[in-house]
Amino acid sequence: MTIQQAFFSYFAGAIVALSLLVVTRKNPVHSVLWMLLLFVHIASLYLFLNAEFLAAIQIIIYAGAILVLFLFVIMLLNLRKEETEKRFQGQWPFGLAIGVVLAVFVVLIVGKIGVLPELGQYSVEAVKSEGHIMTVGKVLYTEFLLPFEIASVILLVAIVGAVVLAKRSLE
Amino acid sequence: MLKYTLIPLLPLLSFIINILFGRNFIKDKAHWIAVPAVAGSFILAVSAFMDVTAGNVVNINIYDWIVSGDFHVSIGFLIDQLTSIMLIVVTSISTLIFIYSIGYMHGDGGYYRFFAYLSLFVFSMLMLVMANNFLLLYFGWEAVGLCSYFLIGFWFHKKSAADAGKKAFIVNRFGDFGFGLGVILIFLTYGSIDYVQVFSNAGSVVGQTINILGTDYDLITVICLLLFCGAVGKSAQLPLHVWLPDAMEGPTPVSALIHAATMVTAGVFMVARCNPLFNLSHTAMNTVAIVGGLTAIFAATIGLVQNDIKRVIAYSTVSQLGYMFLALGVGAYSAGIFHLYTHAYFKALLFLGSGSVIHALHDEQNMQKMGGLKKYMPITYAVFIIATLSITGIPGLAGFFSKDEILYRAYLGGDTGKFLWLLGTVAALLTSFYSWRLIFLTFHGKFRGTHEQEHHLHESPKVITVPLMFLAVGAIFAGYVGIPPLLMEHGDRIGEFLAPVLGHPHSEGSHAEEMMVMAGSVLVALGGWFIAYRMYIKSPELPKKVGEMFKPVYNLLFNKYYVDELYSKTLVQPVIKASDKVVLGFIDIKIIEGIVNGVPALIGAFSRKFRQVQTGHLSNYGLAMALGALAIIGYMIFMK
Amino acid sequence: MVPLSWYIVLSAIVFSIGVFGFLARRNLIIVFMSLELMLNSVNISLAAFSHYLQSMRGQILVFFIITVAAAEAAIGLAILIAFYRNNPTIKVDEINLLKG
Amino acid sequence: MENIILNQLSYPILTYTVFLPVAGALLLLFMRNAGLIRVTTLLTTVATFVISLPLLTNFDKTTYKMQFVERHEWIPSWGINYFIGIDGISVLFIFLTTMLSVLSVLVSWKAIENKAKEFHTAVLALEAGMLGVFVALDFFLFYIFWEAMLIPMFLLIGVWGGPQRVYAAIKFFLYTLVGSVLMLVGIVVLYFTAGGTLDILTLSSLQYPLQLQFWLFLAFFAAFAVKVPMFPFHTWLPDAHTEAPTAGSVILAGVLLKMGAYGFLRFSMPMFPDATRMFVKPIFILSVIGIIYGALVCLAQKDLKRLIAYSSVSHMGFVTLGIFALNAQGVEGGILQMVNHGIVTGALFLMIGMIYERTHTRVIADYGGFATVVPWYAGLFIILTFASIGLPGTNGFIGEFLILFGAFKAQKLYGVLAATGVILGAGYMLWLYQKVFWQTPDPDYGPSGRHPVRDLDLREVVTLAPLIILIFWIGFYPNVLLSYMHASVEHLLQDVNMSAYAGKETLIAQLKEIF
Repeated sequence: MTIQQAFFSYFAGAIVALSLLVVTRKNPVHSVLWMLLLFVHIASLYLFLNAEFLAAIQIIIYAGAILVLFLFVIMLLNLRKEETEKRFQGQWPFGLAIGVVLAVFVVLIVGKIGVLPELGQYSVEAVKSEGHIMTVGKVLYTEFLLPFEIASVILLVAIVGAVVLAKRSLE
Repeated sequence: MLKYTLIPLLPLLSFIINILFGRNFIKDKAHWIAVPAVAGSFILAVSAFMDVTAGNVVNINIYDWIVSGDFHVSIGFLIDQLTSIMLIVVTSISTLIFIYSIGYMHGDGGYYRFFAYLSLFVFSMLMLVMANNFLLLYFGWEAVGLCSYFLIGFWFHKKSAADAGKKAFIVNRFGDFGFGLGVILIFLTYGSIDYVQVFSNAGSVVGQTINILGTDYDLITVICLLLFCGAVGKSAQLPLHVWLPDAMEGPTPVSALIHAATMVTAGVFMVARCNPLFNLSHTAMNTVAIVGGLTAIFAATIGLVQNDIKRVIAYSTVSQLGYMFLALGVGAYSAGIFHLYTHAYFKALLFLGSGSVIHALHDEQNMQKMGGLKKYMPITYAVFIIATLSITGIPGLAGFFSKDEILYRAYLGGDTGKFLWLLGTVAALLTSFYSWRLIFLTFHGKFRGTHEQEHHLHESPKVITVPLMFLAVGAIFAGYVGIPPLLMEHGDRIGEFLAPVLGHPHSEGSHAEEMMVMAGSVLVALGGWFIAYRMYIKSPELPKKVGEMFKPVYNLLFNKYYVDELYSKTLVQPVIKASDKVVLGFIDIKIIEGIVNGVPALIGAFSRKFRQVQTGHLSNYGLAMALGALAIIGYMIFMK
Repeated sequence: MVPLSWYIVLSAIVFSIGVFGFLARRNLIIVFMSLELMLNSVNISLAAFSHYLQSMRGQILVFFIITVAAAEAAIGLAILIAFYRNNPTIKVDEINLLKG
Repeated sequence: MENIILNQLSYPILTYTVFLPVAGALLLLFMRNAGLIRVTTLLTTVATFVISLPLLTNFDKTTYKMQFVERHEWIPSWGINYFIGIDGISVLFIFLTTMLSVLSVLVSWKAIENKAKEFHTAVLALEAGMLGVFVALDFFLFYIFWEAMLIPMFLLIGVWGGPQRVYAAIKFFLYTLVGSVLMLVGIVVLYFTAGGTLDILTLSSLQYPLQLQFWLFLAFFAAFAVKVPMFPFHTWLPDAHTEAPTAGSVILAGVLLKMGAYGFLRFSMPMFPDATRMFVKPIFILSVIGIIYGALVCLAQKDLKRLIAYSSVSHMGFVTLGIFALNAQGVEGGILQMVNHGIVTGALFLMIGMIYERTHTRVIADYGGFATVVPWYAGLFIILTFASIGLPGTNGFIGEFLILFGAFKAQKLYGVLAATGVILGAGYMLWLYQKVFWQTPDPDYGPSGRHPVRDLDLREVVTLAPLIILIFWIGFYPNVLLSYMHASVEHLLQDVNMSAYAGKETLIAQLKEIF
């Protein structure tokens, strides 16, 4: 086992463990905190994949924005009595079964992967020579300009929608 | 041409003017339009008659009425000997009755309406007799039925009048149903419905058959019987006679004009008109004769015991119409038409006379509440006597000649003929009896009504009695156009006149036979008078005793053989019940609506169950989705 | 080198955990978080593919997924609040407004 | 195309006729004042009527070809054209539609207080839809009009109807829709069979295998039989008629019911002649059942409008009987009877609407003696009664006689059975007349009573007068209408009676093949 594999094994194990913690904790605040840790680990994994910018985004947006939103909502709703009640629904065994089967299925699919497509032009060296942000930016603003703009519109809509929905009344 | 067109058109104009403006403008001056119109028709009819006697038979088409494929029919007139006689009868009696109505209907709220309907009737009747094809005949046929409906129901606020009008129309529809099919069948057989073409080709289809429900029947017989259906309805023969007595709910002039003199004889006219067809079918002829004979005696027996003065006359009419059919059935067409013609006068006279009586008694029609009227109403009494003498067949009066002719022709008609002659003679006896009974009950003895009524008894005004006198003249002298050869050589002028259309009677008998028949009919006429005299003048308590003695028979006759009840129980009620309970209540509401509403209800019920799959729980949906995804992935992995 | 399949197996496992959480938890907020978890697992595999195929597209897709995730979280939580205001519960099995 | 005559006139008359009501309806959208809306609608319908008159006067009666044809490409990639024209069968219905539309606006003058604008818009839209159905010569266009027509009618019943209006409207809509969806399937099949054309004339000139004809006939039958309505698909009719406002009933009876029979004539018979001949017997049976059944149900009715509605079932039974007699008299009688029924039943509904405005009851037993209360009304009603019965001299007679003639010629037994319907017809109509108009009136309705009922006013007489005149005109001179049909009907019958599978034996053999 190379050092890389060892590191990967650590992160992978941590990610799985943290995921389990996230979905099993009774107190949602705990879940959020475990999730924060989880996101940090995932960001590290991105670094493994030479995607530094992605890692940064992962931390900033997920950990910084989304999770904080969750935290806000939890506090806003002030769900004290939730902690005393059952955390799983009646159908949780089914959920478990489906999760396990799904994992097995995906692993089976991985076993079936045969030929990979041709390699692209963005080898590790190419990205390193230009810088990751530069590379991403070039692709995003040329090839994916239209989806990028649409994404911005989606965000706008989401902002408006969120405001409208969360306001007490429209008048 | 215009002249002939004007004959029916004048009454039509009178109708249109009266019905449109009568209510608001003309009101009680309606007769100023109607009487001149119909009198004008009469004059034109006389002139048309002259033309025909001069040998000008008219057959004109005015315009194409219906054209469709090979079917083609015009509105057109045929004025031949038969038509011209009918024209005279219709217009002359109409004119008299119109004048009579001025007095009789005076002060009635629907005065203008009455004259409008009467005018329409005259128009329709004229169209009926003047038609030159079967469809136009059918037009007139239905139109007179319509007028009859209006006029029977003239006093529509009375339920009985309203019912009677409706009954008359619907019963007639049964007959017209056959008539209409007959017309269609004639076209399909001969390719035309013009009289001239049909009659000239009549013989070309002898021996052809028509298949009805798997059985073959003689084509001409079927055609004739279908046509005769119409005649049975319109002329109130068995078994469709039920409407005519009820039709007496209408004003008396209507009874006289429509239900005695003209409309009800349309059937006789039609059969006579179709004689080239009927001559070809022995079966049809026998049917006509037997139906006629049976009706004659059947109606006469009912007439024996009725108490309503108009109903007695009505049954008498049915009976006399039976005579006419009897004549037609034995092939004596001209005798039938001759009787039609004389009957029109004396029967109209009887009705108008009874109208005069009813008028005097303020709408009392029950003879049991009359009596002794001869000293109050001498003119009415006199004309009644004349009419009765005429109808019973006393020699010298109109009825004698025509009735005698019929009985004689029947007598010559072989075995069936003898039987029919017997029926006719018995009916003559009964006729004589009930006619005299009517006279005795009404005019003789003591007045049996209220003092109030007695106080107001008076002879009717001139406008009523003058037409009566004219008709009385007709009732006496109308017969002299048909004096039997036995009494006068070439005396049967009407028979000879009609011969081009109706042909000559087939059989000739000896003078002795003719004498015997004649003597027989005179004898029964006197016999009837004698019995009636014994029962109602000599010993007025006798009728009651006889009635007691033959209670069941009396009840049977008094209730008109329960025919109305029979129809009501077996036909009318079941149809109405069935349509309410079975057709509407069961088939429509239960079955069809059940299916129509049931299918959606079923779908709805299923959906109500099925929608519970939608639990509303997010995780259930998620579960279903995940399972679906698994299934797809599983398929991709294991099946590919 | 870490083989590509390792990443994918990791991604699969995390995704399955997400699915389990989504299907099993009662708390609506945690259900949302399970959703985020699933998205993240997908992101892992996308980034991995991008790396191994030397293509940028996978990463671009991750960007968009993050964008959509943010929007989804914002809207979803707003709905949650709006709903909670009318019907004070966020337990999934107590919410069945769409019941047929 | 050899079987069309391009528009003889200098302007597109059919387009004008069909779309003028649409223009009027659009105009209404800018108005607020109810009186102005009424006047505009009336003017629009009158103008449409006037514009449609040259169709009658310039009509070439000697040819069966489509006349006044307009033809423009519409969606060329699917072979769809804007293709309209009329022949001797449809020209009368154009006339009937434009005339009845005017009258139905007149009769709604006072009756519709609520949502007048929407009501009149619906009436105009309905008129356009109906006219479109009769002129369309492209299936796509036809189907659009066919369905578009349903919507305003649905609204008329559902919004301005009686107490049960929603039920009646939905029933009407679903019933018709189920039928027309099957027809749509038929049209699609035809489209692909004929190789991508929706041109009705082209489709009519092709020959289809018998098996296909059989199924397509059934598919079209579903749509048309519901519309006619033939027994046993008639139960939407009484509800729709009873609940609809007067104008709705008039148009429903006068025009909408004609669409089914028109469909048989325009599509089923020329396109599927062999199937048509196969189905003569079943349709005869259904027609006769319809005639007698409708009449019997009438005898048991307690509601004025329901009675007239069921009498429509009976009368339309005559129409289908005549059409499927497949001879000149039957078909011409059938078409004439459709026009007659439109006139007479339309007028009856008009009159019932008028009296309902006064008494607010439709229960027959509530009436009685009205001949004294409203004599003019009673006088006009009796004309309609006898026209409905089919008395000679009225238009009803001509139609019924020709139909019975045709039916008798084709199949004696059914002719005879159908004729019994004539007796029953007299029964229920006279019964109705007696109950409503004869005997003694309720003093409440008299001039000094609590609810005095006034006689017809000028507007109402004007509304009825054209129909009454037509009744007698057609009754005494039916050739005025019959002459339009001769050429077209003759050509149609040629189509039906001459085809690939002529001969009974072959038909029976083919029939066995199908099952």
